[in-house]
Amino acid sequence: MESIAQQVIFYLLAIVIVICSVLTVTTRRILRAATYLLFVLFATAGIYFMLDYTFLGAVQLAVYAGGILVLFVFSILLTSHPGERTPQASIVKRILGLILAIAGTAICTYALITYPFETIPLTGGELDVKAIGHALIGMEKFQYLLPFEAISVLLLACIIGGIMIARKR
Amino acid sequence: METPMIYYIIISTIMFFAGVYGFITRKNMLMMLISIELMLNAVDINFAVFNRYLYPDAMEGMIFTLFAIGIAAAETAIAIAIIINIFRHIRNIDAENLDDMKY
Amino acid sequence: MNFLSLFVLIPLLMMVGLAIARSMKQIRTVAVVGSTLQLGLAIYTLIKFLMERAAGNTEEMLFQASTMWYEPLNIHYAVGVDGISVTMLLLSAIIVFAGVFASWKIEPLSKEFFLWLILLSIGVFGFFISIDLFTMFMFYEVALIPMYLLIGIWGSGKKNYSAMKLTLMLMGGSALLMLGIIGIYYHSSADGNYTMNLLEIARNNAIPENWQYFLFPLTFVGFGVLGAMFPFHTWSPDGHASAPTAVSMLHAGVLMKLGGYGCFRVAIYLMPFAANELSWIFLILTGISVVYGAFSACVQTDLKYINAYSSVSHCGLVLFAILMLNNTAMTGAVMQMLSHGLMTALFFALIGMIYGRTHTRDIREMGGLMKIMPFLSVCYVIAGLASLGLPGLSGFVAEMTIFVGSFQHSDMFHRVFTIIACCSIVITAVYILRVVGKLLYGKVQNEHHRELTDATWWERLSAVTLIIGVAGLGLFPGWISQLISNSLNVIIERLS
Amino acid sequence: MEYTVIILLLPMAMFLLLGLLDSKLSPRMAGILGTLGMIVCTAVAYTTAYQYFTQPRIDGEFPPVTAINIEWLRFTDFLHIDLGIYLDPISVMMLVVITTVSLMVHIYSLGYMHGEIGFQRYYAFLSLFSMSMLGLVVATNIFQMYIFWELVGVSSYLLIGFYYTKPEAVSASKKAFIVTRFADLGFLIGILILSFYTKTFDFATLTAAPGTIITETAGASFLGCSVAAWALALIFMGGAGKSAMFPLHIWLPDAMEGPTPVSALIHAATMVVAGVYLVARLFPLFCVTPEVLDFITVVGAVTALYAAIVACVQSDIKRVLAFSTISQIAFMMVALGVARDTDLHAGLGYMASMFHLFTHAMFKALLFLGAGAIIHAVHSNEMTAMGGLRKYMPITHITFLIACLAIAGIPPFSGFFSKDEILTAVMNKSLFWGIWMTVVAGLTAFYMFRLYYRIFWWNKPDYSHHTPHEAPLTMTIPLIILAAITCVAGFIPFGEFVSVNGQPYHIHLDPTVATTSIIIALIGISLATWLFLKENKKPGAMADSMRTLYTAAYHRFYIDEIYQFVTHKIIFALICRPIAWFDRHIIDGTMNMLANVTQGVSARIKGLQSGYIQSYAWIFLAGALVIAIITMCCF
Repeated sequence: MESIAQQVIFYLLAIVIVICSVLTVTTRRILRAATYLLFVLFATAGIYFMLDYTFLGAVQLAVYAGGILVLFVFSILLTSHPGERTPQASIVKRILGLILAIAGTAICTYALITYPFETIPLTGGELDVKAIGHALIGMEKFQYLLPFEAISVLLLACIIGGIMIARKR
Repeated sequence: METPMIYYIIISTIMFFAGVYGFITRKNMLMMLISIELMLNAVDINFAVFNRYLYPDAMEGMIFTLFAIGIAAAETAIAIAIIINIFRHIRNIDAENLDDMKY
Repeated sequence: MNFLSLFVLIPLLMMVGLAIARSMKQIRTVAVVGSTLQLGLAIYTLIKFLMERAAGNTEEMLFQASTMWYEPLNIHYAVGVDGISVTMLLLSAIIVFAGVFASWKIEPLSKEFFLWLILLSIGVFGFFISIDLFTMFMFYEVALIPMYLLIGIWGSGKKNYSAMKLTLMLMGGSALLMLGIIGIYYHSSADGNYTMNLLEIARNNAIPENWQYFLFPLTFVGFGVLGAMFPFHTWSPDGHASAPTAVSMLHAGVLMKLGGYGCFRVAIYLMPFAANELSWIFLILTGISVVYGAFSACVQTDLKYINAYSSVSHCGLVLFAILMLNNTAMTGAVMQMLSHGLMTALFFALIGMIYGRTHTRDIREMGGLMKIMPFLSVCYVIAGLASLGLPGLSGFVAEMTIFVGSFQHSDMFHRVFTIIACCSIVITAVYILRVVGKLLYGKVQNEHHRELTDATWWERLSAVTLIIGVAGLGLFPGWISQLISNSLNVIIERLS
Repeated sequence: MEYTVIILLLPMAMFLLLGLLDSKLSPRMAGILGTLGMIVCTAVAYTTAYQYFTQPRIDGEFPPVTAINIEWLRFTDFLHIDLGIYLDPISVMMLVVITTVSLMVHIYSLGYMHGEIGFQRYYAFLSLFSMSMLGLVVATNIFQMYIFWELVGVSSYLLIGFYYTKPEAVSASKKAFIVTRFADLGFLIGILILSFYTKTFDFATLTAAPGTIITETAGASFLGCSVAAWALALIFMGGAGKSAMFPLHIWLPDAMEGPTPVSALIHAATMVVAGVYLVARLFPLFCVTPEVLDFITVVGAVTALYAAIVACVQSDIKRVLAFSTISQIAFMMVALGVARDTDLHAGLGYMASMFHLFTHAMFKALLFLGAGAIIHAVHSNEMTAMGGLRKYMPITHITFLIACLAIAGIPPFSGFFSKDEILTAVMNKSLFWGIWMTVVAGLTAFYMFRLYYRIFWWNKPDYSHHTPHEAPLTMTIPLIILAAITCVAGFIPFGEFVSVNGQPYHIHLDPTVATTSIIIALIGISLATWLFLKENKKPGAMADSMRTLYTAAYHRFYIDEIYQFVTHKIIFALICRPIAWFDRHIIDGTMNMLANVTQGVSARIKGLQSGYIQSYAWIFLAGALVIAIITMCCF
């Protein structure tokens, strides 16, 4: 019963992701594209939840949906007029892109399907946030203090950089 | 039964190549950025899925995804700052117009 | 420390001195003192060398020293000299000395000019003292690169084009050379202890014959480009025509000799088998060079072009003689290097001085200069006579040694080519006398030229230094020929 | 006899001294210094000659002496250039000739060149020339000879071009040098071939065993002649160039652009006989290849006739003398060509040639110096500006007449004896050439007296603006001395000193030949007297009757034009220019094309680096996919 529900939810998410990703890149109104992206991000968060990575899902929602997308929307509003349609690339370019995308999808899918992944049955359920916390600030093997700090420095740099770039002269 | 892993991966593949398509065909830099986000997202899903299905006891994939999200946020912030700055200068954010330093 | 390293150290110190020099006077002082020291050092080396030899030291290279500077490829800073390098060092020192005086009034950026010129001389001196292939190659490059700037900035005429052409063609040559050197390195020893040291490679004698077939042309052509071998000589007319006086002097006088020196020090010395087998191909090319350059020079109207083509002819003779692979001809080749170096430097110096006054190098626009600037004209006549092989001046000695040596070759083919090369002495006379007749004799073509002055003291010094060299070599060739010939014995032994 | 080295070193020192100091010395000082140097040289040369010829004969010969020999440059174990002094009868004879004429010219020039710009330079060059010429004749080996051979060429070049502001002088000097250089090329190649087979440069060794070259080159032949013959023919080519043999004679008439004393010294008495001297020096070698000697005979005979004909119609007095010189040297060549070294009788030509060389040097120098005095007086070279000068210039007139009689072959002047020996030698060998040469001798008498009458008799032109006057003492004294020598030189028992094998040879006159030659000379002289004694229309009429021949001869049978055509139209236009063009356009073009192609290709592929990240991404991904497909297909 539960698994059927899961299946249904999965397919729903899958449909949302597929359709919205395609719409994101095909729509000519940039604000809509941002909106579709939002849906994709939400659905992705859903996928994380389904994989029992609830913390990850939460981060996804908070950072992406909450942070990045807002940035996008602001910048879109700053740089374009409402209702404006972005210019289309040339037809050749689009066809080439399409061919590449479809071929890529096909090849990757083929490769993935034919590859014998040895999946291990899911166990354990939800991942403990405490474990994640330990992993992030531990210094043992399989613990990530250094990358964590590096990222934090990076973020700091980005903040400074962002201010420097964006401030008015 | 659970959903087979391959389903997730196919979804992420489609998402990735949708991003590729967008990145190649759109002129607007913001749209390119959005496409990049799509691709990143697809990759993130893959990390998580592989972690979950192939090495359920470890959590490298997830941690990596976590970092990726963080970096994506930083990258986007900077990128948007640059884009807006460009917009201020040339009132336009089409990638093709940025050729002052070409050759 | 080995005193040979001073040849590199003195110019380095000069560069430091130049860098801190403030006024023109200081720059000149540094340049003159440095080049004089250098000349003194070269003479000292020569004397010391002769004394060592007289004392019975029969080592192939004297005053050797070696320091590792790149272990993975076994590259050493290895120095040593034999009779040939000693004479070459002396030649370079004389020409640098004369060149400094010839560029007494260089404008603009005189400091930078001297800096580059001295860097060039580092390359030249370093090349002649090195016995490590890679170090040699490095110095070779050090000598080439400054040419680009020296011509490009201080040149005249189509200087950008010429500088580019010269640098690119010579770089093309060095690319072949690099390949050759790497090839030699990886066959330098049979047991895997690869070495860059010339003497060791020669001692190991491990380059397989099929590889020699491949590496000999690479190295020979690589050096041949610098030695203006037909058909890779076209950088020479343009390059020389655009270069400033001192650079032309140094380039034609010394740098082109690097080609000839390298040809036998690397190509022939290390790969005697291929040298014997393949020499005929290059003999044809160089034989063509000799006659072809001379014929081309006959119809040129630009003084520097005439001299550049005559250099093609004379340097062709150097390579030609080297390829005869016998002691006399090769001695002649080295003497021709010396002789051509001195007299062509003299030519370029004089042309530069004349050009500096008349602002034209077209012989049709000048005439009767003998009346106006007798000193320069007389020097020019002397240079011309040296070039066409007047006995008592250096050209005769060198050419005759080459011809006699080449004609002693047992092969008919070589002798026939010698006769063809001999014809160049007539053609040389034609173009030299044509220039002398038009430029110096006859009526004054341009009335404005009447107000021009004769040489200044520094120009006189520069010219006289070179003339002394030319006449000295021409009048007393015996000892220097002996010195060279003894050093060549080693190479000749390997060839047979 | 080591002191003979002074003969070389002194002029050398003078050259350096005068050349380096140049205008720092006063002209007078320079002239006196140079002359003094030459006087000492002459004295030493005479002493040498005296000492050499008074030494006891060994086996009837005067033994050659190598007074000094220093190795200068070593080529191989057996080939080396030595510088030294080799004394044998002919070189000692040459020393005397050269120093005498040179001294005369030195003295004469004091007057002739007085006040010229570059007087010091002139003396420096004269010293250089004397040094080189003396070095040439005393050479111990063929390479030393070549060295000094080149040096005399250069001094000749410098002296012809002494008036360097005159375009004619410049081009004449250039021509002289290049033509002789071309001949020297033959000489050089000849030396190379010779030394390759005989392994020596040394005259003594070469001539001691002249057969070596034949044995060494056995079987080697080229175009049907043996290599030995080729080598010697090439060496003769060098001699022919210096001695102005047809067809390499073209430089000599033009060389008259130089100062007249120079013409007397270099282009009449000394340098131009170097070729004869060379053949004489290597005579034993030439004897082993008689075909070369026959060739020399033919060349000499043709040249003699050619030059004599041309000399008959020239109007420039120096040109007449120049062609007369060519003709006379050709006499010497013919004499050498008909000589053989089998016995004294067969070798008469050798002696005759040397004898004629000796006498000719004296009277031809006299003629030139006389001509110089005349030119000095009337300021022109052209006959039209002269006439009736006998009253104005008595000394010149008498000496000139003596020289003319000598060259025409009238006894008892020296030319008669030497020329007579030559004719006898030629007659002995071949009647045809004998008659040929006798005719030339007649022509000689004719043109010389044409010259004489035109200068000293004929009709006086208008001298009103400038009356000719006798030359100063410095010029007339040499004339008198040379005239005196010319008068008595014929009685020197020359055969006692110089003969083909060193044995003394008693000169005796062949009555038939002597009579014939005197008669034919007298015919020539009378013809000239009839035509040119007084101004008349006969010469013009004769010229008109043979218009074609006259014009052709006046233009020297267009040999110069042919040369001009060959050098300019063929060598310059068809070889040099195409080569220069080829170099600039094909060779250099190829290099430039390589550069342009590189540039073009990079300009094209520059488009790939569009800077559009989208294209990059597309290419990158497409490439990745292709690689993926390939990988999948393969594995």
